[in-house]
Amino acid sequence: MSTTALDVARIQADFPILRREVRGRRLVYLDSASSAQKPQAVLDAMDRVYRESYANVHRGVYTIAEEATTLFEAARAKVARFVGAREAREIVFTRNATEAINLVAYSWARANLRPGDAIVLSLLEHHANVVPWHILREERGIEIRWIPLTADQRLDLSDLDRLLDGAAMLGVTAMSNVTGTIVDVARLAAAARAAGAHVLVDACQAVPQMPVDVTAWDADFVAFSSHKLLGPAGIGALWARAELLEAMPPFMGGGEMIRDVTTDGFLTNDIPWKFEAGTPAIAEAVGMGAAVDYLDAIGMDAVRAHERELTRYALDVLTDRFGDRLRVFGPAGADDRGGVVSFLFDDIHAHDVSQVADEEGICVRAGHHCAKPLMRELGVPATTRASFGVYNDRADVDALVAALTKVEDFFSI
Amino acid sequence: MSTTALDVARIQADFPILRREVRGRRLVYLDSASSAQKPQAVLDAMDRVYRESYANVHRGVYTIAEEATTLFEAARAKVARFVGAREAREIVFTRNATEAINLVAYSWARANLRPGDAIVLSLLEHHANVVPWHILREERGIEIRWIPLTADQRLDLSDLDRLLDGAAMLGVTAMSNVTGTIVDVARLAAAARAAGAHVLVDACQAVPQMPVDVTAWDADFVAFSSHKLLGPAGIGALWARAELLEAMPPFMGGGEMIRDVTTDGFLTNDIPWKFEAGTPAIAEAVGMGAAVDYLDAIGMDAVRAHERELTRYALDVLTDRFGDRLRVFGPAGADDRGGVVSFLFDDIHAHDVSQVADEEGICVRAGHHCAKPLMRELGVPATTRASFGVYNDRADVDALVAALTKVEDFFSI
Amino acid sequence: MSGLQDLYREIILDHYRAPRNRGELPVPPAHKVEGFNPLCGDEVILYLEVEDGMVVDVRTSGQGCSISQASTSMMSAAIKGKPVAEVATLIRAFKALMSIHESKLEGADGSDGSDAGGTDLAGVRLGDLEALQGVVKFPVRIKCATLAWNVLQQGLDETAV
Amino acid sequence: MSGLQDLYREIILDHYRAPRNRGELPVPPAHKVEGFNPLCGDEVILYLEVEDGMVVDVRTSGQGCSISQASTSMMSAAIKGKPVAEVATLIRAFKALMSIHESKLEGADGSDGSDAGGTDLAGVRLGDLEALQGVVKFPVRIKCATLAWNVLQQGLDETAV
Ligand SMILES: Cc1ncc(COP(=O)(O)O)c(C=O)c1O
Ligand SMILES: Cc1ncc(COP(=O)(O)O)c(C=O)c1O
Repeated sequence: MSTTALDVARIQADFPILRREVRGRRLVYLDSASSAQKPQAVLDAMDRVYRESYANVHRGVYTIAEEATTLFEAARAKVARFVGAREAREIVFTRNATEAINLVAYSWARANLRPGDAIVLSLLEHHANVVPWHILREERGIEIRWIPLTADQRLDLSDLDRLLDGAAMLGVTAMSNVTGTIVDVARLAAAARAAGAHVLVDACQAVPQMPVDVTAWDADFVAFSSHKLLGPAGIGALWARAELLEAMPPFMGGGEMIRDVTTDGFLTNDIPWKFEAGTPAIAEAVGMGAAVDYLDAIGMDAVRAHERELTRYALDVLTDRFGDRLRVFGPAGADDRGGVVSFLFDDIHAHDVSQVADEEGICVRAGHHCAKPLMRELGVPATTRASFGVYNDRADVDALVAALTKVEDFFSI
Repeated sequence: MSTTALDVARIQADFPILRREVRGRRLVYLDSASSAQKPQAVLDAMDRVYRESYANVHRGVYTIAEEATTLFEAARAKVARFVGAREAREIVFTRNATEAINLVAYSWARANLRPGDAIVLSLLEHHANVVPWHILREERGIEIRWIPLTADQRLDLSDLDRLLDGAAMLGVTAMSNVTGTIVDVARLAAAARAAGAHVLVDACQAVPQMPVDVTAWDADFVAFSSHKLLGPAGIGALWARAELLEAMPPFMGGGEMIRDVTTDGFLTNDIPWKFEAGTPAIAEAVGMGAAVDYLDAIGMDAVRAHERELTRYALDVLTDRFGDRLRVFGPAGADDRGGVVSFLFDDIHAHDVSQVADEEGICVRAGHHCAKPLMRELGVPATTRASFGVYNDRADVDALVAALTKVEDFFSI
Repeated sequence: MSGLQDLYREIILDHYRAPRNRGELPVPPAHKVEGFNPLCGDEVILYLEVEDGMVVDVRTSGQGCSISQASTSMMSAAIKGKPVAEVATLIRAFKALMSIHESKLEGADGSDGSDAGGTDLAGVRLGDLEALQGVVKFPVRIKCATLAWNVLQQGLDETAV
Repeated sequence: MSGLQDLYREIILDHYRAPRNRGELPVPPAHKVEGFNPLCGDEVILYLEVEDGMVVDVRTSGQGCSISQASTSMMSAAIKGKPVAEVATLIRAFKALMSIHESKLEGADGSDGSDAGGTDLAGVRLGDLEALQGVVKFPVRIKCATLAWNVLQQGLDETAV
């Protein structure tokens, strides 16, 4: 059934939830951009921690504490390697990408930005890379400048130099979770650096879908989540250059992040622990490590090829079948977009599309996808979104097309 | 073997890790105050989410997203009921108790405290309830006042009125993780209220060990972690009165915590979601819910009785066997302390005690227990700490005594 | 598709396709109030003209799914020309219709804010609105159905001040 | 207890029970430097008297476990009266002894900060210090063994300025 770069049938067998049925139909999961399903290897890795080696980390000298610590730090090293970090200590574990970006806003930005300083964001950004800056703007009086979009929702860089002029930071997504637009991060980072601005990349969608090398990007901060990466929710990461992390003030205070505490003050621990206050998500870190191992074994080039082929197939069949009645957002070619297809279907609201699709066992997202500035730009309150993971194949896209036919029938009665 | 209030043998069978051996010896886990082990029911609840109903929450209209959301919010309701909250929306899920306290520091305190305002803390506090206030002090110039200790490490309240005079907040642990001291929270909260101060309770150790009723305490904020409560790490909770949460500004920005976002600003969502930016720890919340179900089934009165009996037994046999060579910190009677026994053993450093104990399969903590101000007060750099969970019995205490005999032999050669 | 037929009753699709009372009213004398569903972006805008304790006129705008738009339309038809006191009862009755399942979704045990439980609403006639009852089987959609009513409540609270 | 005998060699216990060079030195001329193990609270304080590129005298204080205190004592004995350049080599050699396992614990792949790998340390004689080699089998304790050496490094860096 699949003619993509991956042996999808074999991969599907690794994901227990795909054996589930919804109302007698097989589950067709097309919402990986929201959160991905987990392979058995990830569930086993976490289960093993709890059954064999669970203890708090960095604290005990006894055997299982040492095992837990070793597993936890080995996971950090795996994640570091997976995104091309130079050193494991450049990876700070957070709850999710959102916290990673807030960490930058609370620690680096509050220490470095003054009233009137400008931050450049794009209109593609997810709320995670918008609201922390709104909060900072209200608190500090910084300015937010917006990179506009072209008609097919790429970044319109014609005015980039002016936007970056005097800016303190550029915050940009590497791939839109709504339109799938892939952003040329290295080019933008170079322009920002030339203008003297720091660079924050929201790589939440990019890391699961394509090879990412933070060092080659030459960014300052890169945020991503485990749960979109076939790993558990509850853990994510901020990558940042070691010198930057070392210079930044701490964010949250508590155990683990200190070297010493008295009644008069405290000294911070070394990075990355300086930013990891309290007991971390231990099994989840190990699960995230297992997830990048799983993706490494497939190979991120193959994952990217798979996403591209499936997206091209989806764009083709949707247009063939529905023509103008289905309006897809984002770049027309699959080369410039990740495995995300957002669309309007006739004048049927996304909620209604998704509800009827669910009746067929198909999981698609309906809503603003946490990107309301972008939705306003698109002039729509909501879209329906299908997004693809390594476990999806052409049969899944065909199932979506069949479901959309039913949606059409249902609402034209 | 056990003569405590619980059927410990049956409980032990619920904890897979207790079947593990370390170097041929059964695992004797005496570090629950650092992090507790997890029963099968908790592991199953999380596994079921991943195998049957995993999806992002609050976002999709499809079946598994609805199931995930229902499970997630049902877990919130369970946790709320477990600690006596009036409404589920008074529970904000955080990563851990540390983040819960930092949330209060970043949101409530930064909105309400002015330079010169005073916060009253006790010398029993864990770093989680010290360092956030040091950070705020450096940033805002607030004052920190310390409640001193009696010779047996209870709070010395003789000067309480003066300490609370004009104070904006009282931050106090309900139970020390080092000395086991149980604090009369209701009494302190009443005094603080009378003085016009808000009340933050660090209930990280209390919630797993005794019945807690936040409404009866009449506090403003109560922080605790799942991982000490037989639940997974990666999730914790802040309870706060609904009116307070509603009045507080948001902490982290991102998806989920908004009602609307434009390029010019944002509106916050209702509580508790206003404080839950980004994808939460979904399976972990469900696991925390399963953990409180497990404890509910045992009954927290029985848990407390068990902790008290085991602590009394431990205090008795340790004194009987080692006399003055072993110095236990904290109140002498088991009625005034939770299941935590911290001690010095001869002049043998805690690390060395714990290392030799590990050889016997015994897990005890050695170190400052993230309470360095208290350690300075005790005049020691580190203690050895044994702490008890529902799965411990007298045989475990006896094993510790036997191990300490070996420690003695080893270091007196 | 029996579940779906339950959700999308004919009368709901009718209100969705031909919404009643669409439009605007001059402000003042009308009062304008708007609300969002934070999870999906649906938006309801109400123009309420309240005079002498009567909702003398109402217009609606905004955008959203069939359920939120049908609920808005049905609500507007149900309250137009009604005394404010009667509208308040209607709001409570409608929310009671939705509440068991809403509070289930919220994870609360029915005690979270809704005061409908303790009030005798047996006599209230919901008429067409009862068609929305099928929504309770789809917990995520309850917020679509209640959005307009929350906005209405807010509008009445504001005009009462 | 074979693992334990490996960790707690007789010479280590001897240095622990009878630490060499305990005490203080007047500051100045001596330089005082201290360090903590953030995880367990162990503390090492060094007084270093450096003159003409020689560590002419050293005293130690602080508190900690047998490994950290023995390592401190053995280090003090090993560096006293040695040229700073030789001490620097000794630090690198000692850290190399500890490094494979330390970086394993840290989760890095051996490339994290330690520059010992690339340097030829074959000729360096560690003497008694080699007794600490057993520590590498107990990764958590490596920080106990290296604490004094990190403090020493910091002290030499500061006196060199
Ligand atoms: C009394 C007390 N407060 C706070 C904490 C911090 O808990 P967590 O690490 O789960 O944030 C702990 C646990 O170490 C504790 O014992
Ligand atoms: C582009 C992008 N950025 C940030 C986020 C936020 O991720 P999380 O919810 O894991 O913090 C998401 C996911 O929703 C996303 O797609």
